[in-house]
Amino acid sequence: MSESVVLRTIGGMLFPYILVYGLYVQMHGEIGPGGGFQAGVLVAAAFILHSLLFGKELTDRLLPTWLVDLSMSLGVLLYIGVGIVGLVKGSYFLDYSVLDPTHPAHAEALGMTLVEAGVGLTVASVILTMVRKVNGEPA
Amino acid sequence: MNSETSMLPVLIVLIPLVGGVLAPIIGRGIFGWLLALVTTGAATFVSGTLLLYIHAQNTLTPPFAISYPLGGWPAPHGIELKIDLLSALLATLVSGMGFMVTLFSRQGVDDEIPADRRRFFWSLWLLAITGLLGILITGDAFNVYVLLEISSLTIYGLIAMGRQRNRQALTAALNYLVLGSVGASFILIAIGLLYAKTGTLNMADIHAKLLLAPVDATVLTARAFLLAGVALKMALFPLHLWMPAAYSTAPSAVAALLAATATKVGIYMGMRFIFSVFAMSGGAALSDANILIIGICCGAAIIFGSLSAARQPSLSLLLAYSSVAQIGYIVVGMTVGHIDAMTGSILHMVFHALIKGGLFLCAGILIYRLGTTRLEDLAGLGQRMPWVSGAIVVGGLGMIGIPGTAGFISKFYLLKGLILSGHPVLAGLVLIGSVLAAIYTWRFVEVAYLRPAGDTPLRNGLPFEKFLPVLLLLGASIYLGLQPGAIIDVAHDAAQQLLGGSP
Amino acid sequence: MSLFETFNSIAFVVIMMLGLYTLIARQNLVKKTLGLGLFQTGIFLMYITLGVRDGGVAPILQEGAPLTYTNPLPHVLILTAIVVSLSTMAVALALIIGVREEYGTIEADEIATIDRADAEEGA
Amino acid sequence: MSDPVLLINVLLLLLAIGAALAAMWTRDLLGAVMLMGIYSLLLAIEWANLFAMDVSYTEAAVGAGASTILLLTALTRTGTREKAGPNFHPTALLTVLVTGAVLIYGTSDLPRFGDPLAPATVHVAPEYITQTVGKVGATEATENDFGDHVPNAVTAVLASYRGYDTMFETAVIFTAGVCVIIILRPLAGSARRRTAGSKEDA
Repeated sequence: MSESVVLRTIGGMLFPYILVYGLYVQMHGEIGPGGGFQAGVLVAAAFILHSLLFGKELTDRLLPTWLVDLSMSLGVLLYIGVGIVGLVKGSYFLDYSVLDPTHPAHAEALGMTLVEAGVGLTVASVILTMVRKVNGEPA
Repeated sequence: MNSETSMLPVLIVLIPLVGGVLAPIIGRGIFGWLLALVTTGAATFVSGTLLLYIHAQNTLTPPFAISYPLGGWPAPHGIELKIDLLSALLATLVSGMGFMVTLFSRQGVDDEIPADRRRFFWSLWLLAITGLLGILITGDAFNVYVLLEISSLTIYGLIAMGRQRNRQALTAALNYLVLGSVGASFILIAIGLLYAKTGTLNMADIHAKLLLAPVDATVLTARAFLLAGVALKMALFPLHLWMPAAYSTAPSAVAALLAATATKVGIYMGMRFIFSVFAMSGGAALSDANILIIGICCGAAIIFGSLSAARQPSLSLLLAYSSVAQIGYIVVGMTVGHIDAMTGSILHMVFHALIKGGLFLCAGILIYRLGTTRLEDLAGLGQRMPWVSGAIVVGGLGMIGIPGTAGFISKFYLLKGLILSGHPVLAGLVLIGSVLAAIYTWRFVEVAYLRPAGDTPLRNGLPFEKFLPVLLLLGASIYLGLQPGAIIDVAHDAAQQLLGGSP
Repeated sequence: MSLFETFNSIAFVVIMMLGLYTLIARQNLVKKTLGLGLFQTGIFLMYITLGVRDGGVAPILQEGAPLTYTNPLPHVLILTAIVVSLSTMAVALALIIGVREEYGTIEADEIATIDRADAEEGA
Repeated sequence: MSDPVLLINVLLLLLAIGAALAAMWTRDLLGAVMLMGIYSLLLAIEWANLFAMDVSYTEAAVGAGASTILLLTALTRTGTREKAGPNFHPTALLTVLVTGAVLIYGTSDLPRFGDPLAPATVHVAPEYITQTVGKVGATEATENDFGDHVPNAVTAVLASYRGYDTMFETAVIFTAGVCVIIILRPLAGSARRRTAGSKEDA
């Protein structure tokens, strides 16, 4: 935890903005540069900054280890799940166009948004986990 | 292909992948093992079904291969799965071995892995199998790289778990990580150079484009980097240095899985790239200079591996060095590009996986009951553990290639192919290798049967579920040695597909 | 062909070889990891160079004027390769921390000496 | 290729190689990590200069961000000083010279930098740009696969055309996370003492 009031105040103000920017990069991936991977790194960075400023205990209460472990798996499962929808609906694995049979092109974009969300979730939680573990924090 | 079987190709990787991702959530206690058992079993069933289907179709209309466009995007824009006989055969082998070793490992994992990490262990276990299976069935060059990295990263983690028993597991894992990453990077460079020349990543498409263009410096360099990278991954002499330490320090279940599957998949990558991507028109995939260099490496692997095996202090290291030699056999057979030698090579991959997998499981039982595989602690094992030492001897006979064992069949085809293709020196090396295998097998026999029983205490009984996979694997190797018709048929057709140049 | 146009080829070989040299020559495990990372970035440069096209702009499609774009495929491949490279580095660092706990050093030659001593002690 | 881009390209790469050289040369690991961070930032600018915007973002986020944080954190547990030793290593030099020579030979037949007729530019990529691949078995040619919803061609290739790769890319990072957990989960003390401790607990 940082002793400096200035750092904590400015950092505390920055934290939500980094999160929102991460979310923006996540959603913006289809239109401009960005996507799940970059967004995941940004979100993880926001929480690492949070724990540097306000102490590990607070961040751990916000994001307990079991939750981070769970979202690591959930991100990949979301990706696979979107793919399986194609399989179940009688098309090929990862065929997103079946998500909305009336608008295949629209469904493709929807499928990509969903799988990118899965990527973002996994990347954010894995990078947070890596930093925590390498830093020697207990399970 | 009818509608019921149409989703099978992707299920081969999807089942273990989902299992691997679910394991950290639901894999606590016994459930991790059950999950691994169910998913590897299902993957075996799926790949076995496909093997039978493809073999039947291939007999009717050769050459037959299944193509599955992922996401519905046609190749070369999308990624396609491409399953021919060789892919299906090895996928069945890898998932089947995964199932057997999983069956074996419940108590071993309880013994060697701390409780709070077992669910993560099963996750890595299943993801490793996913990566290996994925490499076998993909038709896309870059996809091979991604899957290779999955299987490699998981294997580094799995080897490092041996740290509970021996801290050298960490350095072994790290050495493997460094060499393995360099090998994978070489493969990535080769794929990049090929992409620059052909503009595509689909293996069949690369092959088609390469046939149209003259062979130039870039293509030759790509082949050189690819062969070097693959040789690192399959531990071909002199790039085998990471393997013995990794095999002997990893948890016993992991060592068995690696010995039976990981190097085989490395060899498959080599076969696939050489014959389905680089093969020039007319089938001559490698130049004489290539054959000379690889032949020297294989010869050195056979001689050096066998001689080293005979000097090792422990059974685990003996088995690991013997694997160095066996990889020499397999690679020498595929190098010359003769149908019989290739058949022998494919047969040897299957048989060696069965035999070496069984032998490493025996080593696992020794660790479970004796806590060691050091040969001097195994004195008199023939009386103390008659079943297990009997199994080790049977496996050893298979490695030598005594008539009646599976090893004889594969070595027979190897010799026939090497002589018919005009490489008597290489054939001589295969024979010398068998003599040397007899020497290192004799070392075990001498210790186990001709020395008075040692006093290392036996800790546990012989659990049936541990011995069952050993019986099944070695039994299969005997059965296939006596009734080899069907497997020779499959291997021969697979070799023909491969040499035909169709990916 | 001007030097400007072949410069990238030379640059990526230099970067790769600098990394590979460090990987082999240095004994410190963290330094070896850095060398491996550098080696991999050389490959990234090779791929990105392949995608460049005269007059091409970033492959973010715009309506209206017919523009030429750089090839998006190498970019995608390198995004994947960057992830792989980060993953490899994280696993390597975890292993190195484990080595440090067990051996008290992260210099490869010292670890090899300790391992040899262990083997002799056991024999 | 226009001249300013080429000139900046050469300058950026020279700077980056300089940073990499310094990072590899120094025996201070902390310094080496910071120099590698600078190297990554320079590369990120270079990627933007070569119009690889997504790669540039990722390089900045990963190379200069996540990797640097991870390395700095790891250094607090491994020590920051590299043992002094010879810089000259004959085996390494030989390996590097041979590998480098083969690579240079291999690049001699590569298409020209920016060649509009290079195979990589004309074969598969054009349909990714026009987004007119069309699904397997589609009866009529699609006008645009994504109906103009996805102008970023990189995202289209990443998440859809080659979505299978990206699924495994996500699995790779997941794997790395699990590996780090499984290797590092226990804290201070040696592994053997810990197992002894956990047996007492049980």
